[in-house]
Amino acid sequence: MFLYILKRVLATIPVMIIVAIFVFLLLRLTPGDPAAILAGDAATPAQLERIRDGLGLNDPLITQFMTWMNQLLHGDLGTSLLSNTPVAGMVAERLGPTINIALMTITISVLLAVPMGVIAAWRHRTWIDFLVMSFSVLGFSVPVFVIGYILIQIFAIELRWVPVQGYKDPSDGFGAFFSRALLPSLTLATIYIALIARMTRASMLEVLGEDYIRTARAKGVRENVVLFRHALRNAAVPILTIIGTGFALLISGVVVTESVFNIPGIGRLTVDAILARDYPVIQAMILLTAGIYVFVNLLVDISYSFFDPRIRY
Amino acid sequence: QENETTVTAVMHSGLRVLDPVITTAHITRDHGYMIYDVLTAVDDKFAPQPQMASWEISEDGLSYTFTLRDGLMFHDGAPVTGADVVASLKRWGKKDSGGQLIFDVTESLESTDEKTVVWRLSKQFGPLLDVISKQSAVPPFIMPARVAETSADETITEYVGSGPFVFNESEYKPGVNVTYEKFDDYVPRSEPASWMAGGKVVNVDKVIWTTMPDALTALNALSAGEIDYLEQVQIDLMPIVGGNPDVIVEKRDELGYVTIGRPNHLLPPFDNKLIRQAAMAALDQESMLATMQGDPEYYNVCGAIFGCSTPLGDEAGSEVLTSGANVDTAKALLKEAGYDGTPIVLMAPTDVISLINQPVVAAQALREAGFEVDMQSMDWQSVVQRRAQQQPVSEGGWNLFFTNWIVPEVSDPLINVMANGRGDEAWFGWPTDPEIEKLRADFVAAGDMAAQKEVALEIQEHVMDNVNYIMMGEYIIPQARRTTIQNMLPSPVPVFWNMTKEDE
Amino acid sequence: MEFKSKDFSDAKPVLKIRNLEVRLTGRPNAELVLNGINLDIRAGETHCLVGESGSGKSVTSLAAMSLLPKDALEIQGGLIDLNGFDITNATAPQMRDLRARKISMIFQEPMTALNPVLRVGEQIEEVLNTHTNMTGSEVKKRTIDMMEQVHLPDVERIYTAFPHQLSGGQRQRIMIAMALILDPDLLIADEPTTALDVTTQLQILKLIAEMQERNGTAVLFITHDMGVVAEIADTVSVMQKGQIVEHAPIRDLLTNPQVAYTKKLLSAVPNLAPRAARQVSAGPDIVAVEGLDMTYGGNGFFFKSEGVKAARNVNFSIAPGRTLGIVGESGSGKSTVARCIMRLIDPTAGKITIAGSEIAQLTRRQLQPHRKHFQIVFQDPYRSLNPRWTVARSLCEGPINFGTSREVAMEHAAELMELVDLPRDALERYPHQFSGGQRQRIAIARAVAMKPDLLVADEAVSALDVSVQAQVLDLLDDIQDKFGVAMLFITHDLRVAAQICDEVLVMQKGLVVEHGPAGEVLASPHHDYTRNLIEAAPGRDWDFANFCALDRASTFTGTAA
Amino acid sequence: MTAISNSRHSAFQVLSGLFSLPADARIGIGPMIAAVILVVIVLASLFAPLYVPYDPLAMDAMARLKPPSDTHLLGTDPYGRDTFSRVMMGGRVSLLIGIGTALVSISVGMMIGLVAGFFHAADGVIMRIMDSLMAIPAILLAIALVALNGPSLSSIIIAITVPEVPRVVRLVRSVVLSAREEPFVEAAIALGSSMPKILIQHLMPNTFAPLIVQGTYICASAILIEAILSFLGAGVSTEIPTWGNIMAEGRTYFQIKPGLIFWPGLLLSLCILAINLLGDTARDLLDPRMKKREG
Ligand SMILES: Nc1ncnc2c1ncn2[C@@H]1O[C@H](COP(=O)(O)OP(=O)(O)OP(=O)(O)O)[C@@H](O)[C@H]1O
Ligand SMILES: Nc1ncnc2c1ncn2[C@@H]1O[C@H](COP(=O)(O)OP(=O)(O)OP(=O)(O)O)[C@@H](O)[C@H]1O
Ligand SMILES: [Mg+2]
Ligand SMILES: [Mg+2]
Repeated sequence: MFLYILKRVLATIPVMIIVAIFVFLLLRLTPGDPAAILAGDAATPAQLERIRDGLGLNDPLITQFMTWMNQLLHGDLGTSLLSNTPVAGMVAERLGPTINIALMTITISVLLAVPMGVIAAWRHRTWIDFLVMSFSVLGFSVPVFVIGYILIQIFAIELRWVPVQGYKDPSDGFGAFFSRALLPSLTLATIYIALIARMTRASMLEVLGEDYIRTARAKGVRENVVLFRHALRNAAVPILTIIGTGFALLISGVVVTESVFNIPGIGRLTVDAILARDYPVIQAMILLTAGIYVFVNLLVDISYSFFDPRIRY
Repeated sequence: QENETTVTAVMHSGLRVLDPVITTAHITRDHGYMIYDVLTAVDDKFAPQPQMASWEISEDGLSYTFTLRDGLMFHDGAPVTGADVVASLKRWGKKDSGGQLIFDVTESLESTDEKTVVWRLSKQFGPLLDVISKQSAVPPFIMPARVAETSADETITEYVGSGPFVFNESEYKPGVNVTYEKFDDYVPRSEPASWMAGGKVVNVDKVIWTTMPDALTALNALSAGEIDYLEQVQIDLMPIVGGNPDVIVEKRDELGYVTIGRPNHLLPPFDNKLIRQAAMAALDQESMLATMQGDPEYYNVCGAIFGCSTPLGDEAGSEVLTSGANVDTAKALLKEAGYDGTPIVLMAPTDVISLINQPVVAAQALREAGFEVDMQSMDWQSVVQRRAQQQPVSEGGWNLFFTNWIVPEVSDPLINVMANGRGDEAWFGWPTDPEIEKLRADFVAAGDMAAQKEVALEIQEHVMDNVNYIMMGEYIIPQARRTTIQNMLPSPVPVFWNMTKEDE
Repeated sequence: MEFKSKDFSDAKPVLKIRNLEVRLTGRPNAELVLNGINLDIRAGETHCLVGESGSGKSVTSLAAMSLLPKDALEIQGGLIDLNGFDITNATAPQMRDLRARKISMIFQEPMTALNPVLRVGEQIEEVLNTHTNMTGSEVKKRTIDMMEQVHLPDVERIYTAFPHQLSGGQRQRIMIAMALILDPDLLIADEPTTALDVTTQLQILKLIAEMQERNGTAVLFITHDMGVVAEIADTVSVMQKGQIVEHAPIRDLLTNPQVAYTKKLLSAVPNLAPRAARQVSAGPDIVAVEGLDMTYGGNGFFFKSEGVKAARNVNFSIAPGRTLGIVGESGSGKSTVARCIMRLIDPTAGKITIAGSEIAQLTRRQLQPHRKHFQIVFQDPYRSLNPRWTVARSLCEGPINFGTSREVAMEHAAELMELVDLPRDALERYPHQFSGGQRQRIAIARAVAMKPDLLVADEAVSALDVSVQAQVLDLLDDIQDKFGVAMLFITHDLRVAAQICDEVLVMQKGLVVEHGPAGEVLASPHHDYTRNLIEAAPGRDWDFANFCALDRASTFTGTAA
Repeated sequence: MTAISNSRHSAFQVLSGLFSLPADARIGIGPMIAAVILVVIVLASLFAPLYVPYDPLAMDAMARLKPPSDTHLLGTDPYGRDTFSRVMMGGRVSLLIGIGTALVSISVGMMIGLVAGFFHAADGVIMRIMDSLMAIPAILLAIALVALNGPSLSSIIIAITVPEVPRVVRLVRSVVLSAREEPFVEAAIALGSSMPKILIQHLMPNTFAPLIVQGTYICASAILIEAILSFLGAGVSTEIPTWGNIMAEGRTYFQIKPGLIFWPGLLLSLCILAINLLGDTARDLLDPRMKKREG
């Protein structure tokens, strides 16, 4: 087990290195000039050139890359070209909201989607199944921002149950956090619910056809025990997998949701940084999100063995 | 701290750069006015007034003596001295185009004692006070000398000013949140506030600027009372708060913005004056402004390159712009010029709301006049980088782009960067225009307002003929506030002194 | 052979099925799946249900448990009565209450019938928790007790084990413990030993008999293995196409079957008496294997692992026209040897000479021209043909690879169809349009199309039911006669081996423990392992095809008679 | 067709048919409806230039944001362009993006996946690269790629394709990995078939079924991602109307003129709904397990 985890952790290193190289090259090929945004509208070419020099943007690519890598190895994410503040600090500040919203989203999604999928599979080809699958397809077919607007319109503007926008940390009181995080989480959750419910249903359908389910029924076990004790645990691995890989989707959704709900998270930070060509921030952010993705999927992998004892490492 | 009043304001953009000298970004300038003070400042008549210092000019007009007023103090408790002023002005002079002109003729700039600064010129510079009092884009903010000694090409890392608000560094989230606290030891002038001049009396304890990337969300938040103030409201969205008695939508000042198109004078076809004239004829201010703003209440068809309500503004020669699209004139000019159908590469930003419409409208209008238009969408950063490229179109060059300025940024030929005609040294578009350079020199030399006005009129006529750039009209972006916010100062720069906040 | 001969006329009837009809859900006009089944089982009786695959045995048992898949099958009419309780009209909660308490069931596949993610102890306890009010410690005590009763070793450890950590036989014991822990009146066992090797099968059969003895349980035992029937049945029902065609006490059925179908079924059961070995032909050996070793795994990159030594120092050769059988329990390395010879895997060491060429060390590319000399037929007729290819395309693939033109290959394919006794128009059809037996014949035709010198058959008939199995064995025999190919025949069924092999090689844990002419090995085994194998074969003294006991002279009981 | 003619279907059965096949493996009425909707939308988009009343780019600054009327069926947008014309014309581009992305990512992904699945040597490197691509959030990668190439149609398609490819590769690879253990593949080896032949003739067809399903998902999500890219200011230029940029452009007017979002949104949702349904149906039809149950 320990060796397996070690091996998996080691295996993420080449992945992260490839991500790093990829991101670095991609950025340097992208048109746009951080010096220009720094200097503003009225700058002359000579001024731009001086600023570029100062930022090290005129060094050869390989030098820039090595400098960056060297910094990284020393745990230094660099400083933002724009605000001149350390990237690590910016990221740390912005990570909290995103993670909290993501956790809430995942919680909501799993709590809703898994039972939905289980019931749909159990009542395969009935109206419940139809309802669940309709919702799940719908969740896929409406752009995130539209869902966000609709939720704001209904819950914040018409019903006035929750604020329109903003973010409060759970440390400021759970109520304050919850009321503001609810809509963004629900917005994000629609896709996630769709994804998980669908996978749960498919996976459960498969498991429900297995012999051991018949065995359980032959023992006279109650139906809910059959579903949740016998079937669901066996269906867990693909569901976990989709939760893990769906995380990428979540990150994409976060970018939009953070805009709509004005949440100071890393999604918006990254988009802003891309649009402003703030290289150190973009690099750090993409490395970080990639790292989170890899980490989440590592967790998922490891958790397989918790659900399925046949999987031993 | 009971009854602490906090104003939450949504500004037009996120604050990311904290050095007001290195960038011309408006949000950074606004930040500058919060925490720094200036030597002299313009009032709502465009007249320079004493702020930190009063001045005396020598008879020959070659020596300016500034005397700092009493009670000036930086946020760290140190008094403001002449040395701080000198260092700050010098750093600013390296960056600001107007400042550069002054330093070109500067013999010395020295602090003679704690409170006195003497500026000696080798040659008269009439508009010196106007330049150092200007409110945009880069005013000479006064910083402690140790900060101002930072190279002008590097950003500062310490944010200590002597202005009415203190920057709260620990609560600063770049691009998201900035918090300012009232500077209790600030001593305002006794005169009433007027634009950037007069007494900056702070009546609130705390001001928080936040950014909202989504315009709709911002309005809804204002409507729900989650924020107090919204710097910019899209005209089309006004109906959303229209019925809300707690919200007021209003013009902050009457000057507003101009939107302009800039052709590239280096590349065909716009290296040909006739074709530039054709483009100007093809474009129609009214339809562009109407598309941008929707409501005529908030735009102003105006052909004056220095703005219609400024002292130097004059609309001479601009009928071709203000009279709608002159398709026939444009076609005739194109024919005369022998336009060969070279496509116009028009850069169209996709991510800056105030710049999205212009290229789309322009492309359509130019096509109708017989231009071939290759509208290329890109994010603003790509525009920013690409507009600096002088190469041919095939190697990454361009022909036309649009941008906006606030009126005070174009209000005279020294401030207005598009009036620069020094070829490669000029602003993007690089016109080589000795005539306009001569006129600008005349302007500097002009002794009084009347003489300046005369020169300005000549420049206006020249620009309309030579089409250095295309003035597309004036517009105003209204602001919105909760009714609890009172006594906001009318000013092109949003300021938070004078303002009061009542309990809901 | 001793048959059971207890008289059940006074015993209390436990299960009564009357005129049971089951149809496909929602399709009233389709042919009935069960068409008027009548069945009686009395306390203490073992009733065997036999019949070809698809005849409705499992459906009958599921109907009795009320576990028919609702969306596929439904009861159309008839009555199922358990101890006077009408199951056909029971509600779901009533039925749940009955299961495990009054009626319980063991399924065929011990691999899949247990929930892989729950500890086996929990799975047994679940029965008690569902149906009784025992406290936790009582439950555990009862469970351990039951596990001991089914002779599980090391009960404390197994109690906390997961199914995949147990052997097939152990898992089946868990199933039995689960089924019998509440002393049901009726135990239904649907092919409970088919997936087990003979030795384990024997233990399980004994166990069921023992438990039945102890509690007087009625048993409905479903199987298609007539040997097992002969060992355990009191009474037998023969099913065909959803009907019971014959019903009789065991002795009567085996000695004097009434219905043609029963006779046919019995005649298809091969004898344990080995056939006479064929003439050794003059030619050189087609295949010679020397010192073959195969170790799986064992070359981890970071961490060296032990590896599984699946074949160790295997030596044999086969002459043209002769058949060598490899027998041995599951996991003994039979398939490994076959796959090495086919070079589907690369042997760790050893020499393999086929038709004069040494192929053990050739690269893929070098091997290609030699491929036509040796072909293989796999166990699973459902997966060994590409489901997307027509039969013709599959048959032509090999010859075309070796330069035959498409036309010639097609012509040849048509001839082959005749050889394997399929209609010519079958060429244009797809595999799923054939039955298992037919598919296996197509697979054989495909191998034969290459005119190989060596034909490897890895459990080629194990998946087929006895009557079909007999046909395929005949076909292989024919082909060998016609083409004189050498055959390597792998099976775990000694009856089959006895019928088809000239020589037999017995493997245990990768080692060859015995090797010799079939008659000798099967009649007078030298090795204990071989002897155990033979003794475990159920119904080994009965000559089913001739409805009588095997002639003692030709029997080969290891323990001298 | 049989399903439609069968009048004994209750409404309930019709609905439940929307998701899976009835026991006798007929295509239910749901997928039929989906197919009809999709065909109608595709045809309507394809032939839009023939019937839309206005040039989708023709602006009228004086007729901005007009409500639906006789002259403008669905009203006008902030530039005074006809919404109906734009929405119908937008369908062409959106569908092109969806289908283009699906085709490109599937063909590229299939090639890489086949190679990775069959050749051990290449597998490690390819999969590490694919893992990396998967780890970079798709939207961010797309924004960066669009910034790199400018938001032309082809670069949008590439930007959406790049993150999809690894998913296809994984799928194809796993199919190949499991299929190569199938006895019929071993039989082909025994019959002397060459590796490329086995790869193309035996293994590739096995990937078709899951790929068709995957393709429908990619198609649907590409249309959505395009919308999100437009929302973030990295979408196709407004000169080329797409459902995505029409919605993104109309988003600020959500509370004032919801039609700007509603109509393209409706068509988009219907399309995605239909595509997904057809994908699910395809999966049910093509899944051998399902077949076994039917059998
Ligand atoms: N779930 C089902 N759906 C449709 N038909 C079924 C189903 N289960 C069984 N059948 C049909 O019922 C018939 C009897 O099947 P059953 O499983 O009882 O056969 P069996 O005698 O147990 O065969 P085997 O020896 O192969 O287990 C077969 O024709 C089969 O096709
Ligand atoms: N690919 C493999 N990797 C590792 N071990 C294997 C592999 N294939 C088989 N083995 C192991 O090798 C041993 C011999 O397996 P093999 O399949 O040859 O047995 P068999 O005699 O054919 O059994 P059966 O009768 O069940 O088919 C077993 O212990 C098995 O677990
Ligand atoms: Mg059966
Ligand atoms: Mg085997």
